[in-house]
Amino acid sequence: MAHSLAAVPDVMQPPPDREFGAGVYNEKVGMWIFLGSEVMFFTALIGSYIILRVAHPDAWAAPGKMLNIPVTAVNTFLLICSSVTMVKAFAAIQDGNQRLLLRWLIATVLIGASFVGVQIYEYTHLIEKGFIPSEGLYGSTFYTMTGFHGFHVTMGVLCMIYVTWKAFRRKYTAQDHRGVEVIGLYWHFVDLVWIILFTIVYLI
Amino acid sequence: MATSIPRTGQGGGMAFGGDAHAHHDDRTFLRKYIFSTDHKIIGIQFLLMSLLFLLLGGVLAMLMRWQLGFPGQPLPAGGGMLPETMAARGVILPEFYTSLVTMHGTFMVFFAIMPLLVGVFGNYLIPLKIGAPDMAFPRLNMASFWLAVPAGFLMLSGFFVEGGHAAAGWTSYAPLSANSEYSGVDMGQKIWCVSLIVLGLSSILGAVNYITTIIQLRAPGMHWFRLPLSIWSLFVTACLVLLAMPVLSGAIIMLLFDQTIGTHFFLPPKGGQPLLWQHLFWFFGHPEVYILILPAMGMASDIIANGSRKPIFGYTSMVLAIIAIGFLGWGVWGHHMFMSGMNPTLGTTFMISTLLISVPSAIKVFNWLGTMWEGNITFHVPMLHAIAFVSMFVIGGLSGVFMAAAPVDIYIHDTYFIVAHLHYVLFGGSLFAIFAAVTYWYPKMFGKLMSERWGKVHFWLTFVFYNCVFFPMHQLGLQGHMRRIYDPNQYEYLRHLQPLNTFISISAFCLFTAQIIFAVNFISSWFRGAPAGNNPWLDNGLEWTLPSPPPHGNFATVPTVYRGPYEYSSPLVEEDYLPQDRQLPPSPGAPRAPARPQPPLMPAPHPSSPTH
Amino acid sequence: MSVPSPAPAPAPVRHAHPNYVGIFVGLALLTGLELTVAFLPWPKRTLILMLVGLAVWKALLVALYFMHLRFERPRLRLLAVAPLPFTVILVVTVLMEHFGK
Amino acid sequence: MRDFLSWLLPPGASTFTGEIDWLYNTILVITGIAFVLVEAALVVFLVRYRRRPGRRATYTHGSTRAEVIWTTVTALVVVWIGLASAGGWHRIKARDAAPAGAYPLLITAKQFEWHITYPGKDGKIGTPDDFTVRSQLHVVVNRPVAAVLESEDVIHSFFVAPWRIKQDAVPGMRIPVWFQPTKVGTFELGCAELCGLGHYRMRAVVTVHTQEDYDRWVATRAGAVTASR
Ligand code: HEA
Ligand code: HEA
Ligand code: CUA
Ligand SMILES: [Cu+2]
Repeated sequence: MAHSLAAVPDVMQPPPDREFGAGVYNEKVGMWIFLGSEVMFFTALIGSYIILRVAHPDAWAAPGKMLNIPVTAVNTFLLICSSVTMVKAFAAIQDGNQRLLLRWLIATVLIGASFVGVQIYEYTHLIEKGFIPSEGLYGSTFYTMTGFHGFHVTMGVLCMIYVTWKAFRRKYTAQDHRGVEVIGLYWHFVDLVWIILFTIVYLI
Repeated sequence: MATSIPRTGQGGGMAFGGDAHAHHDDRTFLRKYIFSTDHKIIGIQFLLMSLLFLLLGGVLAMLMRWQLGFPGQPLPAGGGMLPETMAARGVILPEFYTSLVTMHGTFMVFFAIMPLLVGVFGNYLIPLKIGAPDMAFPRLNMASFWLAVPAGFLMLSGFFVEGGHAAAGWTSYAPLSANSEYSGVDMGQKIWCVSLIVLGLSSILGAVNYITTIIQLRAPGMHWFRLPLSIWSLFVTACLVLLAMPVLSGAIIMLLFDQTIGTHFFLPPKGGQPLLWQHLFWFFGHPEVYILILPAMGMASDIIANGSRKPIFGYTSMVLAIIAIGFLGWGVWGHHMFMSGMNPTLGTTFMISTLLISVPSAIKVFNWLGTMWEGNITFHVPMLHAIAFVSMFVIGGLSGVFMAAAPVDIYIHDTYFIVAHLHYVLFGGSLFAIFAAVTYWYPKMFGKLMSERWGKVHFWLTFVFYNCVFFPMHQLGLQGHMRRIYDPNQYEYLRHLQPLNTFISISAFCLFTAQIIFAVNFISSWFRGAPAGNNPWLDNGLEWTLPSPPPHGNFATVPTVYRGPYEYSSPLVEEDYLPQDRQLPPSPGAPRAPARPQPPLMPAPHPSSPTH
Repeated sequence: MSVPSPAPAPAPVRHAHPNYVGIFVGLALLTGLELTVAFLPWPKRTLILMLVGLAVWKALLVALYFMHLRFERPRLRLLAVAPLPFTVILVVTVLMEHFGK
Repeated sequence: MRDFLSWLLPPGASTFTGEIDWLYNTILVITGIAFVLVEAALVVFLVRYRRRPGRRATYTHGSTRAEVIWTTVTALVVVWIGLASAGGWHRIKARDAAPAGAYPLLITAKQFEWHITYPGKDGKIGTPDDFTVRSQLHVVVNRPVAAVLESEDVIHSFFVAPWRIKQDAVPGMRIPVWFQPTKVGTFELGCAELCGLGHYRMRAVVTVHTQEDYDRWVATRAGAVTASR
């Protein structure tokens, strides 16, 4: 009988007894769709930045004049590292290696957290320098964009801690590691946003 | 018959997941009715919430209408209850009036019509109509509702804070909204922002859920082009919400920062741009107005086909029209900014795109007419409202064409002509469709029939008084009567319009009173309505094959779909409807059995993970 | 009648993963390149073009490999890129305010 | 009471009247026809095809021919409306639309009043003999005026109904607006953009003079110069 099969569906595949949808399991579709809305959110922030900057080019200091490039370069590097550790974790659990998964996840959490730490350090120094949100367009856009990116990283770290906890309790297997893949997508997206931000905010 | 265990994403890594059990349900009252993950309960929860806010929006409108109809006169009742900051000795104050306008618009758009269309029917109809056990992410769904409620009450709280509620219009134009020194409103303005950010999050979670569900959980045989138009429109609407809402959130966050931590996004002194706010707001705002009409169009289509006992006319073009509106809707926002000082050349392009967008709407209108043509029209209450929807939307749409022509908009922009337009599309369009939809699916939701007689009384009173209220507003606008003014008599050239304003107000009070009939009918039918049975309207949709109200988990066995939802008066059967899941004996000309899910699930052409 | 469900997925066998470390090195190098380019004494315009180019390159690497879009079905890729046109519409149109005088 | 239920625009008093009213009337006719056709068809169908015992609806899924027809017709009509509007829009609103030698004015809006700065004798804004008047707009009949709109606080909107002109005044922007009155008399200038609790009373008196009594008015004003800005 069909239902004996349906009873143990391959959860990493589209729902079995349904029309063929996106061809992957629901959580993955959902995350990609959610990322769509995230794209639009950052478009509002980054777009406003571009528009304001084009209108008032002189309101921005030259690269390195105000912002501390070396520190953020390190931070960028950190985020890239966390991305690769994340994807390594995913690869590990694809092979059903739970211990490796746990290790890579912990690494990701730590690196992600340190990114936030560095950003807080950067903020405090900038504020000491008198570079504050109310300083002008420069400050307004800078803190809003990087701040909300940092907020996303923080959220990511929190979810990641939850996933790590589940990994620690051996909830993920080669057959079902949806949580790992889905949080990974989010994490890489946040990394991707930073890649854009780093260029347009710090280097241009 | 294979019973399938509904497997809508059992506990993913994140907050996703949650499992619906089709077998007997043993949930506590709290999990069943309050923190339920059942899309049907959540839909009904949304219904009650948004009807309450609709009522509130109506009350605010009545207060406005009193001031406009009887300027400077103390409120006939309850005026004493209002604090001095709102009404001095019962006479509404200018600052309170601006809050009234703002909050009337805000509540109606964000907390009444939007949740009514998307929250209620998105939730209730999608899984039932596509043959799914529940939403793809039931717990996310619950979260979305329990974010909307606090947002609503937060917005409500604004009335009771120091300095009164937000008073910069529902469009909250900066700098008025950005700097409390200009508006005299501080806390209220911030509450407006925070509340809408929360609501935005709620709607986005909802949209993710709807889109995923429609893509992933369609029952076998429910191809894209067998989906009911209500589902199609809800799908496109969800996409609009998904992409438009975050832009509003982003803009509002910047506005909030301008108000609180002194940023300069929209404040000119240090280079901020008031027009940037308008661009961001309307980039969200125009898709938003289509969010407010598309589901209405879709559900009206379902009901008109049913009422006419005839297949919908031009199903494919209806679908394409929905999609076209969904896309074009992103390229027209500038038509709200013709007078804003925006680059005039930009104005020309926006004018053309705006005019073009009326074509898909035209297609829909004509197809509705085509559906009724040579039909066998039953005038049940939902059908009456659906017909009113068509005729009133046409008026609203056509008045839109006047403003789309930029030179004419020079004159009518920000006059009551706009107010007339927006009420013809939002009340005459959306709200009539909502009345239609509520009365249509009420039996399914509560298992009881609403009173047809009182339904008809409510319909006719609403229809007549509605036109008495909003049609003359066109004339007001043509005489140059501006929007959002507390007392038109300040202007000599508007004084002679006072009688018309008074007439409008009196009609408005009657209109409001007529709504009490609906409220009473709605509530009393819940208790002493006649049992509905499975399929009171003899409809083809999958939801009507279920008992009313449907059990938790909906379908005991996954239904198989053999045809589109509009097979009324089909020659294949002697009764005049043919449910989507009825299998006919293979006779010549009979629609063939559904194709098996294609392409075959396993093995996937591309493995969905980098394994090869 | 019911649509036959697929057989349960075969237990995953050992398989090659894309060279993630390679991608990582690539990203790091590109970042280094950006850092040097940013301070070259060239006209601002060319710098911006180069930097944006590099950023897009890195973004693509992340999307295609780390988010493994490269291995997904076309329909999922479509889902992923769907919002992009709208971002362009918004930014470009509003920029017209300043250019299209 | 008379012009209550009229569908026509009230009498105009500027050179824009012709263009805008013509366009308005044309659209009124077009949409009027569309409206009558649609609603009439609706009513006829509702009556003719109402449910009657023994009747059965015709089973049809539509007609491509009909759809193509009404789609193209509508498309053509709206595109035509667009083309018909584009010219006028440009003539009225284009940044450089004001005719050469138009009389300059500076109109500054602030909560909740209009400050109009006049060029004085030399006919130039920004010279010492400018003078600013509160909530009074004086212009010469049949003489084009090229005003610049400014705002000191929030967005306001310059609206003179009989002139068919409306333009927002945005803080941080200097927006050109031009018009040419064709009728002598007094009118009202209103604010059409919500600008705060005093929005409803942000009005000014508009006086359209003949050239000579405008000069007379300027003379009386030029004596008592109210400090300009
Ligand atoms: C449900 C919401 C909804 C809908 C569907 C629409 C639909 C349309 N709207 Fe409307 N609009 C609003 C809600 C809506 N609007 C709101 C709330 C505002 C005010 C915002 C504020 O400032 O507060 C507004 C304001 C508004 C403006 C700005 C006015 C101003 O502020 O100066 C404009 C200008 O172009 C406009 C145009 C249109 C057009 C062209 C359509 C078209 O989509 C209409 C298309 C439909 C038809 C044309 C009718 C059917 C067609 C036929 C019967 C065929 C024959 C037709 C022809 C030959 C033309 N609308
Ligand atoms: C869908 C949206 C919607 C709806 C339904 C309405 C309904 C009404 N509006 Fe609306 N209005 C707007 C949206 C809406 N409005 C918007 C967006 C604006 C612009 C705001 C701005 O300028 O910023 C506006 C502005 C506006 C103005 C202009 C104010 C000004 O510019 O100064 C006026 C003036 O008369 C007005 C009047 C009315 C009236 C009399 C109603 C009447 O129809 C109200 C009748 C009463 C009801 C519809 C409630 C009935 C209740 C139920 C049916 C619930 C039953 C209850 C239970 C079962 C529990 N509105
Ligand atoms: Cu100034 Cu309204
Ligand atoms: Cu619009």
